[in-house]
Parts: sequence; structure tokens; C-alpha cells
Amino acid sequence: MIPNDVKITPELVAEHGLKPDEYQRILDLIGREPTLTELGIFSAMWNEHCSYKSSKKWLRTLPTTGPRVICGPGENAGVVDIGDGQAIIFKMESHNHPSYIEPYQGAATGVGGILRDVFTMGARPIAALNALRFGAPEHPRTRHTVSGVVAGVGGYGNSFGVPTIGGEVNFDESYNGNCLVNAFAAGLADADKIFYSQAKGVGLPIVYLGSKTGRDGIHGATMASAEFGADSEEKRPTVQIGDPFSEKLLLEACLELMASGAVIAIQDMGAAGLTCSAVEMGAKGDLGVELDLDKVPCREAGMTAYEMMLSESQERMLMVLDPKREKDAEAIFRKWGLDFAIIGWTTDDLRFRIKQHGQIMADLPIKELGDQAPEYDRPWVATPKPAALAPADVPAPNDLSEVLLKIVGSPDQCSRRWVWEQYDHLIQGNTAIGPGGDAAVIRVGHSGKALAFTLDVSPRYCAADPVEGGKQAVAECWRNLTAVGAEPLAITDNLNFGNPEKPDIMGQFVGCIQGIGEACRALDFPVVSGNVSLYNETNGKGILPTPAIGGVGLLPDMAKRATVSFKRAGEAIVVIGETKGHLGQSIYLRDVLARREGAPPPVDLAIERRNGDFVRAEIRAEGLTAVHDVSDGGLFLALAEMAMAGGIGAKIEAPGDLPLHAWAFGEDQARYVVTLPETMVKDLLARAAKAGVPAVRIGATAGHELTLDGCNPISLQRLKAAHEGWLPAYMAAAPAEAL
Amino acid sequence: MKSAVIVFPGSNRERDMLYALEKITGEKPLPVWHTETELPKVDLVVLPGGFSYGDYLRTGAIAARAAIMDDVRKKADQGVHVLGVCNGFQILCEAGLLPGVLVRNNHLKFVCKHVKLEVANASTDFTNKYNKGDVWRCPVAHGDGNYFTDAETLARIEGEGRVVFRYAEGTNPNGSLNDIAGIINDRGNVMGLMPHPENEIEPLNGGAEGRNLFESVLEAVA
Amino acid sequence: MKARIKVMLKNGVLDPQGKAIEGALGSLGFDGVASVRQGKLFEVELAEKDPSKARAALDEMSKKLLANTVIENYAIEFDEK
Amino acid sequence: MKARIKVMLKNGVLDPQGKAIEGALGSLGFDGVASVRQGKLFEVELAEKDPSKARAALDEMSKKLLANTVIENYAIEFDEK
Ligand SMILES: Nc1ncnc2c1ncn2[C@@H]1O[C@H](COP(=O)(O)OP(=O)(O)O)[C@@H](O)[C@H]1O
Ligand SMILES: [Mg+2]
Repeated sequence: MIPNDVKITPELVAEHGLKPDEYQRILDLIGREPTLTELGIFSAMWNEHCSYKSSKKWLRTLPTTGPRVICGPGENAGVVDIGDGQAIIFKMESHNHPSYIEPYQGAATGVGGILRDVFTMGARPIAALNALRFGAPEHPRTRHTVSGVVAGVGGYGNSFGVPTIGGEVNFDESYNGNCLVNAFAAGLADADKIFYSQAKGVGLPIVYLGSKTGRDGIHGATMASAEFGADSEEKRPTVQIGDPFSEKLLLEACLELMASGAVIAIQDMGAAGLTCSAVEMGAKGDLGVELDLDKVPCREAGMTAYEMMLSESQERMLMVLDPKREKDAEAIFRKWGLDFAIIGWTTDDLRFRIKQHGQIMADLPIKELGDQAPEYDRPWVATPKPAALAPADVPAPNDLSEVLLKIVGSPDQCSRRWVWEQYDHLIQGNTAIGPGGDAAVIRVGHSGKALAFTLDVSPRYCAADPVEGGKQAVAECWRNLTAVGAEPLAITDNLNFGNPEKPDIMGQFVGCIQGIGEACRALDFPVVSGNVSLYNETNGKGILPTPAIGGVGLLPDMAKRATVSFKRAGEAIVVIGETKGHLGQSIYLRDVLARREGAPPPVDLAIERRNGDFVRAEIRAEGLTAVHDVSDGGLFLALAEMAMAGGIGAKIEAPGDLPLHAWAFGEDQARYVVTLPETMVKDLLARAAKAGVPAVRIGATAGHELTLDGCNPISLQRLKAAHEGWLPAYMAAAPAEAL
Repeated sequence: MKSAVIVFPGSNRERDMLYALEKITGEKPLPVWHTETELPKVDLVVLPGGFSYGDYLRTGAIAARAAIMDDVRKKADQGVHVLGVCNGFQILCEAGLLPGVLVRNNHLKFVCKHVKLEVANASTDFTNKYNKGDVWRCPVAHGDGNYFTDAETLARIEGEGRVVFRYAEGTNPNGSLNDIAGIINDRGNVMGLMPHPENEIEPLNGGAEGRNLFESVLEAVA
Repeated sequence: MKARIKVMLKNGVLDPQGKAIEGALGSLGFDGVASVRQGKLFEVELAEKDPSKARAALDEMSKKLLANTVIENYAIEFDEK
Repeated sequence: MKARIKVMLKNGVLDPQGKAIEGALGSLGFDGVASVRQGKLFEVELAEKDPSKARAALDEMSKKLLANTVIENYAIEFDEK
């Protein structure tokens, strides 16, 4: 056992991830050498993951308010008004490093953490999504990581009982040593019954709820902020184990307790467990906190104060309770078989005081622990703007149909069915559109209302031009919500980047945030929550900048929703939005020509909005039979996806003013493919012209082949075999995750 | 029809079941907590889907020994209808109310998708609204749905027409023996099935043929 | 008192996990694996000090909960003192 | 040659299964169960006849597949001949 009064050496400081000047700041703040427990507390509170010291300056530039925003960033999750006295509460969070070390448990506890963030605020979770990024398929560790992460996401969410309805899966060598696991959760609550973490009132009991504390994940928060090196194997024992069963009990117990009116403030224990949660509750309420660690339910004997304060055991909560209701509260927790213990009190002296065995183990100024965390304005250099790729510089293939087959069966564009069939996407019985479409749609109550959810980002665009890439991620998210007929409400973001101490990486971060902010403002799409994950590097090599955007949209009348599948033969196919044949940074360029060049497609936010508003209005007027947005892989891939989903082919005539391959695979933004009865095309085009929205009829649905004028027809059967085949075949070579 | 839905720690499709029962029977079903020792007077007792006790040890094992299960056994003996769906089916097997056991899916992965179910016996109280040979779409969502029993028991339940539903058209999602998706006890009042008829009851679900199952019981007890 | 209970599937009972592991070992290049069966192992710590009483209790626990005797066999072992 | 591989969670690693079983034993009326930890047991039949080669192979298998060495320990035992 390490004594609390151990001499604090520079090595010890460094091991805690604190820089010498940061340590000096601690000495200045408290006027003495910290105890070991205190050093641990500072290291937890001041690491990148909890303090946002490199990112805060830039996060402040994001728009976070709007007429529907009830609570923006700063709480466990964002809260948005969806009418009828209801609110949707949502957030996204990364669990990248733990998932690389132990894919199953890392991903599982990531899901558990984000679910807790949502139900801590009083919401019953109704949807989960996950954005996953893995190394190159041929990298020896990729299969193992995919198999474990997917099983872990499913293992937790399925048992907990939330439908997992969407997300993203990508492969790229930049994630070889550092996968990304970004978990999103959303929950539903009454708008006037939201619970916050701010403690109120002096001398009130602080109650510990849930599972017992063990030595899990000590140093977890610090690990999540440290760059990976070859010694990452050494960090293994810090892995936390998830217990979805306990989490489900915790959910039911918390919701029951909240309904009883006994809860004054509540905070889940996530990163840096007891430390972060207690400090946050006190500091927000301008109160001190005193904890008696002898009262903390422990799983293991002989835990030190240091260990208890830094443990990241899962499925735990901290609450400030109305003292008159203590007995009722305890009865509820006992009924659900969970631990319940009063472990401390709020005080009026603004100190964070930790006692164990009658001794003071830590005594720190509570506000400063949070507010006085270092904040850096890190040097950054803007990513040089790439020159746009000249169309003449992108050779045409011999056979467009073969290229399409290759693309539909490629690692990044193939069907993700293998993944989402391992997720219970139907539980709760409200899934109106499940995984596989543009956005998933979940019914809300029985008034006809529904919510749409999607996660999006194209890291290759962000790498080429962070500002445009940031804009594009938000625009694509907005477009996906629009494509099902939803009004986009707000987003959460999960900003995954490399080492911010490198000016070029910091430049990527700054650029992406600029682009995200610009798009959010232009589209009235505020950021209500999010998470930053930095130091995603292995041996000095950073990941592609990956700011994942999670969007939520509202459908007032779920009956008027659109899906991607062709519905019947003989319908007209119309492209909304202008096709210019932009091939820079396209999938065609990368996956067929093996080139990563040029500028990504420019995003014109006014056009994005105009085209999207037009499509949404048409969906709501019930004028369209199928809708799909155009993104990776361009028009030809969008058409193929619609055909495969509906089991109906199409005959397409490309307008002759562009080289065919640019027309087919260009990734111009703000576009949608829609279908409708032929008799209604004229009116649609007239309405589009009136709204200033480019729209052009490009063909009709027909038969069981996809035929692009001048190319070989491709049977749906071949397309489907390629599309559905790749992932199962790839994963068949991996042993299934023994659960 | 009066019905009760037993809630175990870790049950998670009880709300789906409560909703379906109310929608179809027009009467609010009664949730019953696992520590109760007596069921209310009802016509149908349902053990819902989920991960009771986290599916730890064996699926359904710990729930099968819950306090309420003695009365479930008693009511079953008295002829009350008992339906176990997914985890409920696993619990009924562990409790000895149905023969056999549900083991890990043959591919070892959790699977959630729509399968085709063939009605193998349409003359039970749970299936009289179907026709024998009907094939309908229904979702599954489980990690342990692979029905197994010894050859003798298998021959017996097959011979007695106690296999009620089978996975059809090559949609067996778990390796289940003889494509078995649901079975019934010898008396015909206790049925278990892996698929989720409660999630296939209205247009939102893309199909509503799960209703027939509940409507069959409704008619049988009328 | 510390004891171990081993629970194995009876012969003839399908063992999907064991079979999958067999397959996986094969594809990992391990030859000559004739069969794999997966079972469970429980380490139980008991207050009871009397070995024969402890064994009786463990036997009860196994029958009532730890093993599904329709498909599984169990064996009780005590830690060598 | 027949061998057994025992896989148990490392000390200090949360064992939700063990915890749930402990609880269930308690409510079934078994008193004095201080703790339950659940592990896995693999019975492997090998063609290999040489014990030291067999052990080396089993060691590899355990590391590569049977045990998750991040959170689990394993031990190899041979059947007493
Ligand atoms: N990229 C971001 N954009 C907007 N808000 C963010 C971002 N990153 C973090 N936040 C907000 O900062 C607060 C603290 O985040 P975090 O520490 O991840 O939450 P938690 O403590 O619940 O895990 C949250 O309210 C979160 O929504
Ligand atoms: Mg939180």
C-alpha cells in the first residue's frame, strides 16, 4: 500500500501526466506539497479528458443556443425541446483507448457510460448509435478489434434494453494502432423533469448508489489522454469491466427515485469516478464537499484513498438527496438490489475534503480544481488548402459497372448488416426506420411524432481541408435527417484528433471546429453536447481528423417519412441539387485509383439548406416515394443502394454535359435522389424551378438490373452479393468473440 | 382477458409486452415483481424477454428459481395459460415447465433480424388464429436461442405435435434442432418461443401477424 | 473453506462454443486438436469448516442452481490444504 | 492426450456473473457463501503425445484464443494417466 504522505518527486508528477508547470500551478494554488491522493485528484481533474485544457478555447466558439435548446454543453448531456412537454436528451462520448486495449470491455463500458450520462438527467434511453473506426482490413489486429468492439457494443446495449439503431463503420490505416469507438445515446424525458448535477443546500447528504468500488480503471482517465506507445500492453490492468445488468437496475432505480421527488442533484461516475463527480456537483453549486471514504461500498479490501478517488468502477452514481426522503430512497435502491450509502455532506466552505480512517487524505479548494485547470492556447498552423483536382486529371475507367461493383463491395461502402444484426435494433417496439437507411427513426409516444438520429463525418475530407471537412460533416448529418423527412434540431459532436501539442494537428482541430461552427450557424443546428478525444496517435502518427457529428431531428408526423428503397417499377428518378462531378478526395479516386488528392467537395451552406428544405417539404406533402442523400461514392452508389434496398432496378440516362465517370462518382454536396410517379414529375420540377432548386429527371425504376446508359447492365443479384458479401467474408476469418 | 407480466431484474422487453397485451386485449395487464409469491387471478401469465439476471450463469437459470415461479408452476398445473417469450422461454425450460434447453447460437453471436415462422401446429390455444403451414414474418433478438434436447424427448414432442413454430425458408437464425422456434407443454397451456410476436403487431413494425398469437389466447380463454 | 465446482456438458449434448473453438483453433493453425468442450468452473468460498457438511451444501447448490442436471454434470473439488 | 485449461478472471477484476450467482445462492437460502467467482474450463483432446510439446501448444492456444489475458489468468492441467 502506498502511503498518502509519500514524497512527490518529479517522476511521480510525470507519471500522473502533469507537466512541471502544471505542478507548479498546483503548488501555487495550495501553498504546500500535495499528498499523494491530492496529486491523483489533480491529475484526474486536470488531464485533457476532464479539463478540456487544449480544446476549451475553441469549443467556446461553437453555437450552443437556439429556441429549442433547454440545456446546452456543461451538463451530462444536452437537452432539446421536442414539443408536447417532452425533451430529448443526448450526447456522444469516445472510448477509444480502452477499446483498443480490450475491444469487448472497452466498447461495452463506453456504451454504459453514455447511457448513464443520459439517464442521469432523468431520461429513459430510447436510442443508441455508434461511430466505429478501425485500422486497415489487412492489419493483423483489425479483425480482432472489430469482432470485440461490435460484440461489446451489442453485449451492453442489448442487455440494457436500448435499441442500437445506427452509426458508422470505417477502415483506414491511420486507425491501425488506435481505433475509435464513439457511442451516442438519446433518452426521452418530460421537459419539466430534468435532473442536473448542481448541488443545492448546505449539510445535505451525498449518497453513493449502484455497484461497489473496486480497483478498476485506476489511471483510466489519464490513460485516455496519453499517447499510445509500444508499452501500451503494460497499461492493461486498468481495463474496466461492464455490467449491463447492474446498469439496467440502476436505470430503473434512478428513474423511480427521481419520480419520487427525493433527488436534488445527481451525477454519474464516469471518467475519474468519485473525484470528478463530487467536485462537479459541489463546484457547480458553490458548495464544499466532504467525503468519508470509510462509508464507500468497496468490492476489495484495503483500498487506499488514492485508489477510491481514482477508481473507474462502472455503474455508479452520486446524488444529493432531500434528507427527509432518505429512507424512501434507500428502500428503492434495496428493492433493485443496489448499494446505497451516505458517504458525505455538502459544506459551506468550498473545500473538497476527503477523510479515511479518521484522517484527512485530501483538502483542496473545490472551485479551483475545476475552474483553475490549465487552459492552453496551443500553437497551431492551418492545413494548407489543397488545389482542386482538375477533372482531366482523373482518368475514366473502362467499365463503370465493374467500378460500381467494386465500390459496393469495398470495406467502407459495403453493407454493415453483419454489425447491426448483432445489435437489438427493435427492442422497445418503436423502430420506424432501423439501421441501413439515411437516418434511423424512432416513434415517440402515440401522437404520431418521431425522432430521427444519425452519425456522420468523412475523415478524408477533414484531413484534406479541415474547415470544409468540418462543414461537410455537419451538412451531411443535416442532410441525412432531412432525407427521412425530419427537421434537424441539434447535434452532439465527438472530436477525435491526434496530439494537440503538434501545431499541424492543432490546426486540424481548429479548422474542423471553425467549419462545424459555421455550418451549425448557417443551418440553425446548435451543438448541445459533445466530447473531445485527443492524443489519438500511435508511435507518433496521428489518426485522420475525425469529428463525428451526431444529429437529432424531429418528425411531427411519422406517417410522412421517407426511406431509401425503390418502391415500385415505372417510377421517375429525379436528382435534386446540382451535379458538377467533383472527384477530389472521392471514393472513386481513393478506392479505385488509389489516390488521395485534391480538395474535398466544397460545401455551400445556403444551397444545402435550400435544397434540403425543398426535399423535406416534398416528403411532408407526401409527394416522394423514396429519398436518399448522395454522399460517399456519388450518384451511382446512391442509386445502387436504393435499388438493392427495394429489390427493383433502374434505367438511367446521364445528361451528356459531364464525363460519365465524374457524373456517376462525383461527390458534390447538397444532393438527393428521389422517386415519384411519372405523372407527378412535371409539377415537381416546376416547384423546384420556382424554389431555385436544381432538379433533373435521370431515369426510371425498372426490372432487376441497374443500367446506366452506355454501360453494361448489372443485375441486382450481383450487386447484392458484392454488397452483402464483404464484411461477413472478412470476419469469417476471425474467431467469434466468446462471450 | 386478464393478463400478468412477470418482471425479473434484467427483464427488458416487459414494456413491449405490456403495450402489446393492452393494445390487443383492451385490458391493462398487471406487472408482477419477481419477489411476489402469488400471481393475481388472470387468464394469461407472460414471462417477457430480456436478460434476467444479466443472463449470467445460464440464460433463465436464476430467474427460474425466483420466488414467483412456485406460483407460476401451480397456476400452470391448474390450467392457466403461460407464455414465455425469448428469455421467458429460456426461463420456462430452466424451470422444467417445458422440455429441453436453449443454448448459445451456433455462430456464437447475438442476432436481431426478421425470420420466417411456419405454424407447425395451429390447433393450440396460442395458434388457433393461424392456419397450419402459415408462414409469417417475426423478429428475433437473442444470443441463446439454439433449442436442444435429447433424441428421445425430441421424438416425443415432434410426435405429439408440440413443436408449434418452426423457422421457415432457411431462416433458422441459431442452429436450433429441427428449426424449432417454439414448443408447448403436453397439456397445451404453457408455450415458449424465441421470436418476439409482441414486436410484430402494428404497421410501424412492418407486419402485424404477431397479433394472431395473442388473439388466439384471447379466444381460447373467452 | 474454498471449493471448486466443475460443470461440464454431458456427452451428446450440443456444445456450440466448444465446436466453434475447435474450428477457430484449426483456422489459427493449431493442428491435431481432436475436440474441445467448454465448461464452467466456480470458485466458492464457504464459511462452513466441516468438509462433509461443506460438500453436502455444495452438492445442493450444484443441483439447485449451478448446474442444469438435464444437460450438465458437475464435480466438486476442495482446495488441497 | 487430454488436457484441461482453467480460465479465471484476474484478482480484482469485476466478476458480474459471480456476483449474481452469489446473490441467487443467498436468496435460495444458502448461507455462509462468502464469494463466488465464475471461470471457464476447456477440455481439449490433442493428437500430440509429447507432454512438453502439448503444453507448449496449449499455452499458445490459451494466449491466442481461450483466455483473454488482459483480464484473465489461465492454468493448464493434464489428466492424471
Ligand atoms: N466537442 C464538444 N462540443 C460541445 N460540448 C462539448 C464538447 N466536448 C465536451 N462538451 C461538453 O462538455 C461537458 C463535459 O464533457 P465530458 O467531460 O465528456 O462529460 P462527462 O463528464 O459527462 O463525461 C459536457 O457537457 C459535454 O457535452
Ligand atoms: Mg457524465
